[in-house]
Amino acid sequence: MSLISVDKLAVFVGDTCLLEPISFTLNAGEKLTILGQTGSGKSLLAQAIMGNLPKGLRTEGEIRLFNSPASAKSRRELWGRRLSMLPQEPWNALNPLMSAKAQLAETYHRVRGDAYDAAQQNADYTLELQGLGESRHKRVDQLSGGMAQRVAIACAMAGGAPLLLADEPTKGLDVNRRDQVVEQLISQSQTGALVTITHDVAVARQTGGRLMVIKSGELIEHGDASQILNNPQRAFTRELIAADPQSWPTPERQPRPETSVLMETESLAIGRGEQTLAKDLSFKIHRGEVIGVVGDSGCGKSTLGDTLLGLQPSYGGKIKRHCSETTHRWQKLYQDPTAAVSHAVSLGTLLNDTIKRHRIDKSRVAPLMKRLGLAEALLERRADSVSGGELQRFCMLRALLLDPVFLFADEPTSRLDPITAQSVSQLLVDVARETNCAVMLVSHDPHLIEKRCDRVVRI
Amino acid sequence: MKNKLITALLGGMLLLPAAVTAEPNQQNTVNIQAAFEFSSLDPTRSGFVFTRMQVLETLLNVDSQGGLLPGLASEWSIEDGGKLWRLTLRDQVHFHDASLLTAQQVADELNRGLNKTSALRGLPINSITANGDNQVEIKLSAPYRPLGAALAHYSTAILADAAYNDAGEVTALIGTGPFSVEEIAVPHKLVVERFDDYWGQKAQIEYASYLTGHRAEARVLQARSGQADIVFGLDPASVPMLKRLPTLEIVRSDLPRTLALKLNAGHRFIADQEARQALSLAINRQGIATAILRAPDAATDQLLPAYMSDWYLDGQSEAYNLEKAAGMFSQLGWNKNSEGWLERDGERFELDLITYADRPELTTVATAVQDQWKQLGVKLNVNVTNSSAIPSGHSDDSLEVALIARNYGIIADPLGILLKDFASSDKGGDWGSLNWSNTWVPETLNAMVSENDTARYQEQAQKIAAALYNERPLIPVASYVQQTAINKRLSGFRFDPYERSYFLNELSWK
Amino acid sequence: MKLSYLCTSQISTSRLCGAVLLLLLCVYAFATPLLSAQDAASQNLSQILSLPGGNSWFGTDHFGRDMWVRLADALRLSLSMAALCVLTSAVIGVTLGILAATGPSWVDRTLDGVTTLILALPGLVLVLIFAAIVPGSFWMLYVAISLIQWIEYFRVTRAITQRIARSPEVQSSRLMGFGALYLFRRHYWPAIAPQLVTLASFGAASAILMMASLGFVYVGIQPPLAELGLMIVEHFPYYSDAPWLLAQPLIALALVVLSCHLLGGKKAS
Amino acid sequence: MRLRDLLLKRLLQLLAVSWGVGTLTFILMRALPGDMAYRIAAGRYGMDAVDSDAAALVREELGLDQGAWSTYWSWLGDLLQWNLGNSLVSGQPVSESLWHMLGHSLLLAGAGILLAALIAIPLGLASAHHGGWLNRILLTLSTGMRALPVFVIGLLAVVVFALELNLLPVAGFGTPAHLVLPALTLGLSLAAIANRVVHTEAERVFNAPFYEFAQTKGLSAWQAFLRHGVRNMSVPVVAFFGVQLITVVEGVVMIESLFSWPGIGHGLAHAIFARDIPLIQGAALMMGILFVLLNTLVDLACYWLDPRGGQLA
Repeated sequence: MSLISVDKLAVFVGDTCLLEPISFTLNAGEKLTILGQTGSGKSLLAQAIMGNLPKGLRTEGEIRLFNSPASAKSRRELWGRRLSMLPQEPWNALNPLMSAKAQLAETYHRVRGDAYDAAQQNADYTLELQGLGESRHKRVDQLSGGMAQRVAIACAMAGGAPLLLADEPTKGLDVNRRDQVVEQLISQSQTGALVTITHDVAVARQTGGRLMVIKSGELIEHGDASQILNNPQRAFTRELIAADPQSWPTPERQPRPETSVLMETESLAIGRGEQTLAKDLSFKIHRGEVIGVVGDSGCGKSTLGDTLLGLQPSYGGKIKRHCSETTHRWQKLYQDPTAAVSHAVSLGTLLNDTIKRHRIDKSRVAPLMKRLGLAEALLERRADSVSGGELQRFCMLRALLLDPVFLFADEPTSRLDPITAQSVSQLLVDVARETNCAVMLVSHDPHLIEKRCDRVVRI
Repeated sequence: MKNKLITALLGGMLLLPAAVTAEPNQQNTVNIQAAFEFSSLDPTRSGFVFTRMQVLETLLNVDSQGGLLPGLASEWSIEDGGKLWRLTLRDQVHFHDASLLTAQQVADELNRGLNKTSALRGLPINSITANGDNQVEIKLSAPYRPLGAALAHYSTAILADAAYNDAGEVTALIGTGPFSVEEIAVPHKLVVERFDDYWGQKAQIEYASYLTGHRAEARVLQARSGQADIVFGLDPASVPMLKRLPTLEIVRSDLPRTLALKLNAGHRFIADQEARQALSLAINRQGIATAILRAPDAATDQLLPAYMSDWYLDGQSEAYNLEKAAGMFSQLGWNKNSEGWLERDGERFELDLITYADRPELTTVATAVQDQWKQLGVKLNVNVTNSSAIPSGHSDDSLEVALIARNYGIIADPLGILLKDFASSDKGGDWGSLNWSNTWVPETLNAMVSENDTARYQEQAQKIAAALYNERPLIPVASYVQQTAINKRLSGFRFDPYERSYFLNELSWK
Repeated sequence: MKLSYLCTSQISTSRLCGAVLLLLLCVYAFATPLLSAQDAASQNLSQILSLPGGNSWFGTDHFGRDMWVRLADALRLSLSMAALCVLTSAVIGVTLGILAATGPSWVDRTLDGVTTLILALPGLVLVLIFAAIVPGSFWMLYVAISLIQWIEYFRVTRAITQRIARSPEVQSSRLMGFGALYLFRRHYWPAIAPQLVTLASFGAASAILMMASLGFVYVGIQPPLAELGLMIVEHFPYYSDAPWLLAQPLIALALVVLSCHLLGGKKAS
Repeated sequence: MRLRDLLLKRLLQLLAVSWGVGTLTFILMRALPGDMAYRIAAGRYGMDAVDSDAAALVREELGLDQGAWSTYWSWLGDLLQWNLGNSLVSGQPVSESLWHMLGHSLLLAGAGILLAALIAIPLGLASAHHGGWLNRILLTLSTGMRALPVFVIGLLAVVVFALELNLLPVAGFGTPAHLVLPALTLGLSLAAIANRVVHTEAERVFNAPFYEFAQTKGLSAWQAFLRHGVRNMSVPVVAFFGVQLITVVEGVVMIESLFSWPGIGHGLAHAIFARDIPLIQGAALMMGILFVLLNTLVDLACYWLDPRGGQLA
């Protein structure tokens, strides 16, 4: 029996097509993954199936759910009971003022129809099962992203819906958390059907089942997941796969020439506010070295950078700088480049500010821009009208003009799409090596660190 | 005494069921609105409300011409060349607590007033004593003609002994009037109930309430909506509108109160009496009376009203004449500069006028005078402030011009007030002349206190009126017209020009 | 709290409407004395409460004064007061706000204490007391209203500056060796400026309302000065005889406040 | 723990405010022009009856010749024992008059806020839910209403309800009917702003991912509104009412003056004219304390509604 059957489903705003017609059928026990870049119209598909598209959007084509045509009203009655959607960003999708248990128990009570007491017990049991027994009275702001996602999954599944739509279920999660969540989804979908929408090749790989690749609202490739991922037919699919850090080419490891020590730490303790985040950090940084920093989210990776740069006091131990360079040669790249640049004036003005302040030779700008792949015309625009990748490269440009000896790069590619992320991170490492600048690269992705760094510091 | 109190209480309890059924409500209560707050229970401070509401009474009363009438004292005689006043009390006058009025009590009460701000304070009184059960004697060190008027003043109203606590403070209003206090909330609200044991004309209405309404426009609205039955102090601007309403009757009454400009005659610009006369000529009184006060016949250039005939110059009046005024100023060396202002020796003719907002007419009249003097070339800066700025400015000479509304019938004989205004010190008086160089007027006023010859008294009064008219220590603008709105469900309303009583006991429902 | 109280789609048009309306009112208020020889204070007691038309476009008031000229006078007074108060309080508030957010913590604590103190008393009451000190003084009113209004600018500026001061963009500029002036020019000011338009518009509206309220309780304004609140009170007794007379200052007040509110757009609190 | 810190902070603020407001009013009142004795005499004996004699009597009785410092210190000492002194005009204890006024003011403010809530909440919710023309009409009405000063709203209400329709008393106090117009005026002026706040918050919640999720996980629209909508909306709305308290108090001053309502605002305005310093200080102090207390209540309400503590003002 087909749980869902979609025939030439398309989404329009006015006359503009946002999602090209798409068709598929899914039976019980089947899994479908829809893979595409951010902004490629994937999420619209999930909303079109659920019937909660934003106002002003309309659909064409036909959706059949459980063998009957779906109208707006009939679908509403299916919500939670037969058809459920796992939202993006669970920390936004859970009620910020209610405990995890209350939100789950209410679903058991009001959707599945359990008696009040039974619903409470069931909620306790489920949370215990998910390893959340101790966190059941916590609100979403007290839960980690992974925990919130598990609560959200439990809520979405609590009504016993056989058909589950998961929209970017792993967005913003660490690799370990990501794997856990995907496993949970797979196990939940043993009896029903699962539609997963993601930009992450690794998730597609892990989920298995069938795979559809979408580019700008258009279906590119369709077939068995392992088959497509191992043997992509289309260039776009190949690019997507190649952009996954796991698939990046492994750099040739040449023994690095021994360089002088730039900075060292002795049993350094770092923290924020009243909380000490990490202790006993002892390491040396040599000139021109690329060091990866890994650790779970919230473990103090960014704090380490701020402490090393002197933006934040250390909580114990010592930091020794073995050079007398001025402070502006110790620079930082930010996770979100748009937040790190003033939006008030054009990028050219900002660049000129820097040049004037430090009396930099203007002739150095053009070659460096070329090296970073930045067009001259870009400088006439403001930060809010250029892409994230361009802006991050502009930030690199400004930092490199100051001849840095040390560059702390705090997840510099995590907000960029995978293809851009690959090139930007490569560029960063290459340019740093050329200018003998030490780089500390922070990432939540161990593959990225592995492919880019000489050494790893684990917190 | 104690027994009486108990009987009264018992009697009260027996009457209680009846009292419960007759709560004050819209139907049985006359609602009165006026501008004045009462800040205390003490009659020397706020007695005007309590006598007007007829809770308290004075020994003597005043008729509409200012003549003395019997009050709590049924007879009085003046002996010893004016140095002894003998008052005989009315028999069987009950206080609201059922106790009887005695001579000793009255003497005590008057003596208390001597130390407070009652009208007796500062008079040449030697002693006040009780003579037997029903006579009170007041011995003076010198004859004082207006004493009778002082005994009619609200601040000498008689309270029962039980009204005072041990410290001599008033804690309850126990008087002899036709109404007793039902509820009192200082400073806004007073509700009174008919007192059935009243010695005189008993009231017909059951209850009356007095409520302070600060804003003139709010009072007008109260009258308009029928929420208040009697509204005093109507804004003249709203009178035409109220007159059109079928439910209201608007009563116009003349008061011995005059709107006048108090001048600092010591100020170098207006020290000449010609300058003051010229300023007076430049006031278009007819225009002000018609357009602003809405009462064309209120225009006057004499300080005292025509019905106080001793003090009024019959047929004397001078019309608005801007050219003559301008001519007089140029005689004095004042000439118009390029901006149209009068100038002399490089100095602009500029004066500051202070007035207060409590009486709505004052601000508007000041605004009109400001513009009329501007046409003459006199720059007048109007400053609306608190009424206390006037005596205060008087005492430190900072006052230049003030617009006031002076009541010459506070004590029924205007002599008392004129003494205060023109002869209380070398400077003049708080609400009268300031630095006026005339010495004959104060001397004559002081002499008139002991004048027993009526014809001579009249003659002196006329001379003083003439001096005031010619030398203009104050410039009268208009007489004050009291406009009162009365709901037509009431009849028998009468207005007391001396504002001593609302005559509530004469009112009846239609 | 970041709240948008008005529909986002209407902001630009409504702001434009507000600006045009305010401009028209300003032109009327400031051009009338240049074009007309009439004096707003000159009376004609023989021609009071006359209907609009003929000699006087808006009729005459209870002193026979020309309402067209008088209304322009009143508007000019309100608008000048509003402009002065806005300017003063904005300069003080923004300067102190940035100082508090970026300076040493004792400055912040002191200023915070001062604002708490001033805020504990309703602004109108404070203005009332001030206005009573020197009756009729335009400058005293100006000082009093500014004294209350700078706090709003201070708080908004402080909040924005605090947020920006902690942001990566400022951290980055600091790391690059830029000084305080640069931070103000490139980071703080561009973030504060758009809020300032909103604050100034609402501040102007509340200054005008406050002044009218004082006129209403007879404080602060002396004759023959034309003031909207006072005019409303003065004309109220004639509301059934000459309704247009009461309507004029009422409509003028509502229009000028409305134009400020529209110009302010959404209000952030 | 957090709650205790919060209350402690508010307590400190209360002390600072009591001292600061008292001192401020003291300085301001000393700076007022004109001889104090004359002003007080005018308040005591009536505006036309004030003269130099009366002023001298007042000066003697109240010891106004004392220096500013000694008056200030004795006031401060009395304040510590919660003795606000006696009114210079009526001679009654200030605290007594204040309680009397406070009752009336709180009644008016409470009724006004209640009315505002009854008007603003349904309208705000309806306009957020329905949108379109309803929203536009309400937006226009609110914008228009906010352009009118509160006393004008009061005047218009008087003209319509008291004069033309003759339904309600014009001014005064004592019966429930007297409360209607002042409370309506206050309520309308508050509701003009509040309904937009409710609208915005409702719209925010209706469009929030968690609200959508509550429905997609199976709750009906009504269940989702009651369990996930109401509380999330009320946090900023309650916080907003906290911010608006100052407007309420200012509105109360104007409305009390217009309707002769014997509350604290009316009393304060009156005391300023009569130069009744103890009463002014007492009233200002009471307003300051009240303001801090009400803010604390709002804090507590927000704390209860939103245990995250993120919204605390």
